Amino acid sequence: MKKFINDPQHLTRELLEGFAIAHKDLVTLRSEKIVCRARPKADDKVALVTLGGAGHEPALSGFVGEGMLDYSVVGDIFAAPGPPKVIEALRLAKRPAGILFVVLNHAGDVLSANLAVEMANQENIRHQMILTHEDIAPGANAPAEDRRGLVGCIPLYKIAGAAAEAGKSLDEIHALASRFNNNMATLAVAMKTATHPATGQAIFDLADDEMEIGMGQHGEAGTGPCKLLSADRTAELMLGRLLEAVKASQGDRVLLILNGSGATTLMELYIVLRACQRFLEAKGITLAASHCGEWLTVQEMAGFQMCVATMDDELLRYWHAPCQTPALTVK
Amino acid sequence: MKKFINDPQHLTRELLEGFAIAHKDLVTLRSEKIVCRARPKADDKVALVTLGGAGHEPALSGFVGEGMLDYSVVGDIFAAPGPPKVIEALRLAKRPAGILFVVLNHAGDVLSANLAVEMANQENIRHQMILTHEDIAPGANAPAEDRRGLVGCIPLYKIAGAAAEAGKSLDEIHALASRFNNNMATLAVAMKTATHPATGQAIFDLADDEMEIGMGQHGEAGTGPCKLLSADRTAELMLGRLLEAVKASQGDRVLLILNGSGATTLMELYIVLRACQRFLEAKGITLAASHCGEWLTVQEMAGFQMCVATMDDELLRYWHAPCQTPALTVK
Amino acid sequence: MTDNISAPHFRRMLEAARTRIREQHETLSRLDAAVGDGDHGTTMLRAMDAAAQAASQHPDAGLQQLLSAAGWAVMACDGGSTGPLLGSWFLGMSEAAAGRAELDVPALAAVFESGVAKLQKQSRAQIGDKTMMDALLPAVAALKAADPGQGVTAALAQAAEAAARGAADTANMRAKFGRARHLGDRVLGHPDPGAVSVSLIFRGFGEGLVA
Amino acid sequence: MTDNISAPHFRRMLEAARTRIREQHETLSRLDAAVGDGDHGTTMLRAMDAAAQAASQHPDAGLQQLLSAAGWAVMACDGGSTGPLLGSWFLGMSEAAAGRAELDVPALAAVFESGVAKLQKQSRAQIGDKTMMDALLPAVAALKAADPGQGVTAALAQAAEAAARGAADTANMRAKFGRARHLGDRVLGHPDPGAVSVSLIFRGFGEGLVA
Ligand SMILES: Nc1ncnc2c1ncn2[C@@H]1O[C@H](COP(=O)(O)OP(=O)(O)O)[C@@H](O)[C@H]1O
Ligand SMILES: Nc1ncnc2c1ncn2[C@@H]1O[C@H](COP(=O)(O)OP(=O)(O)O)[C@@H](O)[C@H]1O
Ligand SMILES: [Mg+2]
Ligand SMILES: [Mg+2]
Ligand SMILES: [Mg+2]
Ligand SMILES: [Mg+2]
Repeated sequence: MKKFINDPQHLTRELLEGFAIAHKDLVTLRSEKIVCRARPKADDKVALVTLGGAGHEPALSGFVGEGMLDYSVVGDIFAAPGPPKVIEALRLAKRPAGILFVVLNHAGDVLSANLAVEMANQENIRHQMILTHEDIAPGANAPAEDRRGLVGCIPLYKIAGAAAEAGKSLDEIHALASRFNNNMATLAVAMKTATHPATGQAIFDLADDEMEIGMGQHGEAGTGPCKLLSADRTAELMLGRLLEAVKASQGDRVLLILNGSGATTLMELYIVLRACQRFLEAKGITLAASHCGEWLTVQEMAGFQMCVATMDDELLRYWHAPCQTPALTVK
Repeated sequence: MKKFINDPQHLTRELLEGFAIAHKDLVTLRSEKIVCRARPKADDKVALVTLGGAGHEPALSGFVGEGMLDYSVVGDIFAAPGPPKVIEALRLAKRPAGILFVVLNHAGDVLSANLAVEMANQENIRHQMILTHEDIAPGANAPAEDRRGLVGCIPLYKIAGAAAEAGKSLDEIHALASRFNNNMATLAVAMKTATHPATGQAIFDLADDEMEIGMGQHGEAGTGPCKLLSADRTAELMLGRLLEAVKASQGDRVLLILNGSGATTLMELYIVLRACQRFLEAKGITLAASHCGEWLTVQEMAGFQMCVATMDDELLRYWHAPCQTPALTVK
Repeated sequence: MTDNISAPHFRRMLEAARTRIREQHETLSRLDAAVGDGDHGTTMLRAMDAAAQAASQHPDAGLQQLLSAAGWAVMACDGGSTGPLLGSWFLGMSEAAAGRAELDVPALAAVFESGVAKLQKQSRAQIGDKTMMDALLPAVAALKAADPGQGVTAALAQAAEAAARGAADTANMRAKFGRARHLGDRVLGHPDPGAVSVSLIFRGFGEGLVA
Repeated sequence: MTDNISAPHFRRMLEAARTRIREQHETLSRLDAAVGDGDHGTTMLRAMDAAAQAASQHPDAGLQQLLSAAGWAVMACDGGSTGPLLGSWFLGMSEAAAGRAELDVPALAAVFESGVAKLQKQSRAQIGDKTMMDALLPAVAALKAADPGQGVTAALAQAAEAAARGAADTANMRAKFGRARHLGDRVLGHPDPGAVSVSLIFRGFGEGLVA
């Protein structure tokens, strides 16, 4: 395996220590795997808590900070944190205003979250949970539980976090976040595998002339391999399916996120964005906001996730609101 | 070649179009390959102009914006822009306050810059040129012309750009930038090659159990391959050489940048940063500021550049000053 | 031949199960690479290390306390799907072991059943869904069906055999849970790694008992 | 046999040189991959496309204007090191062609020399430094030394031969300029791609003339 690491057993601890050094003005570590804001949010505002495995840097903890997350509970590489750490974070976040608890739909995360929520209920920790499951790889109409939570959690943190910062109530924030959750869809494409940094094994195989649409962010299979397509064709194919899933049509405004998986360059994402913009223009849909970059990575996998959401004035206002986190600063 | 591109002939044009779409609030394109600020800087302030090949996204144009660059002239993939475009940018930037013209030491960039400067002199365009050449791969004491300009140009843009924004004179800014230029050193390490997106060829070869320290950002060789080392050992080896080059010793404060080349994950950079912090601590040197991330990439090459600079109060103040560019926002 | 199981036995059983997992963890990760994300061996190793270590850190603990410590240790080990599921199993076992110093065959079966019941609250997976349940449920059923007169060693051996058969059967199933459920027919021919782990654990339990 | 060179000849010479580069651009990039960054073929192709196209876009231009248009087109093509160097060469040639409709052998030699002089202001590379100069300087020297009575076709053929020999010689040199200079002994055995390009251009020039 060609990675700059030490003992694979200590990957998560070491990377979190480095993360805390790099961003000491913004975040601090609690009991090794809970990332908190260095300057906590006022107690009368709703807190945002999330959980997820490591190995996806900067996600998820890179979005802890003013205007986004308050607590991120980190597991191990690609593995959800256990329920004890999750309930610990919910206890830290406990406040009368309540907690929005954002969970990505992956088996381990959901199991941990459910067990933590059981305990939170026993301890009267006020919270509402929201499950992201915007992957349309199994079909836009597949049951929610079959649809994974992909990069869409990050704009959701952004929007819900801005509303929390603005002093909205837990019910209002939950309603807003749910609206965004229902407005969005994501599809991933992979070209080259990544190496699992703990096992050293490739997480999937693809032939030299193949790519796969619909792959998950741990190498879980998509709709099967297909021949390599140009940037323009890939963009049209994926965006076409996504626009259908979110039922966007002429006159609508969308947010578009192109999230690089690791080895796919920003150069490529810009080329794909250009194709998307042309596609949208032809359909009379407005590209109201966009982002190209690596927010939720899968080690050095080549590929990207395309996330589309239909937006209204309120969602756009919160999307553009200021924030300051290790991975995203908006003035 | 596994990349999301269209016709390789149009790579640069298409990526710049996408870049301009993604950051339309911050930058605009002039005559296809000159990136300018969307809201130009006041005319009575010194302008910053730079030039360089494409394929290194977000560098260099990702740093055009308030508090950093005013103009970036883009060439083709890994190829400097020709002198006509460079002189065009210098004409656009022309102002009584003058221009700081930042050039990275690579054969093509220097040739183009020199020809453009000749013309600028004929046209009485007030400017001062600064050449970055902080690569210590050929030895810290090798002649300046043998030392390449690597990621260190970016903190230089940041510091000089902040001073320009603060209304400093061209002489003051040139002196400040030169001080930083002399204070800094960079060393690169590579593990896996990248594909040249136009030719489809690998830009270098390394065996499965080898890495190479000192490699340039286009695959130019370093000090020869060596066996893979752990993150901690790599950090110590590189940082040791860099601290010696910048003559940092107990009580000094340093800026440390870990710039991922493409396929090396943020996870790894954090693990390396942690090792660097320990190494500095043992030497009594303060880590005054740091950055981990992909600023100047080499397509999907695995590896990173480590840049170290000794800092004083003034340099740190400008480093921390606000800026707003596609690739870096400081509040 | 051991007739009844007390806390020291269970400590040795956990130890032996851990050894089995350690030997096979690379195989388990490879199995997971075919149907999931390739980390199941690493995770199981972490989980069983945590369980065995917790047990050995409570040398004077009774059955309930021992199983509870193991359960929480597994819960805390950041074990993806495996952690909460396996942790729940141990915690459910712990609840049924309350007030008991020794377990004969029917009591052991009841303890395992209680563990499975707790696990099922999280899992919702049924027989045939290609999960660890396909090894666990047959194992517990075998334990319940075992002739109490044979003693626990023989009963556990039958459970381990049932688990192994159940795990092997998962190769012919499509997945309804976990990361594998997205793969459709592509998982056919590959056994479920979680089920294989459970069969290794039961084999280890048996070995720990006779050791 | 052509005796004197006028603008239409030069247009055909550029065209033929472009064809040679187009045929060999993959080889040139491979050569550059060994000593530089692997893009020299792509860049040369872009540069010679630009030069030939500029020349063809000025069908009525005289020698000076033709060479000037070609030079600026090459300068503008974002050609890394190659663009400014090759561009300067053409621009220097253009300067010496001022006021001339035709070039005989000595005049052609003078024009090429003027190009080299302009190039050298940018390059500072000497013979033996493993750059395009190692092909260019011998080619121009051969042109100067050629018997004017033989005519330009023969003289250009001698220049092309000298360029090819010079390019081949670079294989035994260490590099003092360009990206290759960082490589020390590792470039031994590999010819300089820029020098090979220059030899291809001279070969093309000769072919364009007789075509
Ligand atoms: N809902 C569930 N019920 C029972 N077992 C499950 C369930 N979800 C997943 N599993 C088991 O977990 C195993 C995968 O575990 P592991 O690879 O450690 O976790 P992850 O899926 O988080 O990577 C599967 O092989 C399956 O046996
Ligand atoms: N200072 C110089 N003088 C003459 N030729 C040079 C000089 N620097 C580089 N070259 C030539 O340029 C060639 C490389 O060109 P190319 O690969 O197109 O540009 P780059 O080096 O920017 O990638 C070298 O092979 C060499 O012949
Ligand atoms: Mg996992
Ligand atoms: Mg080049
Ligand atoms: Mg797994
Ligand atoms: Mg080159």
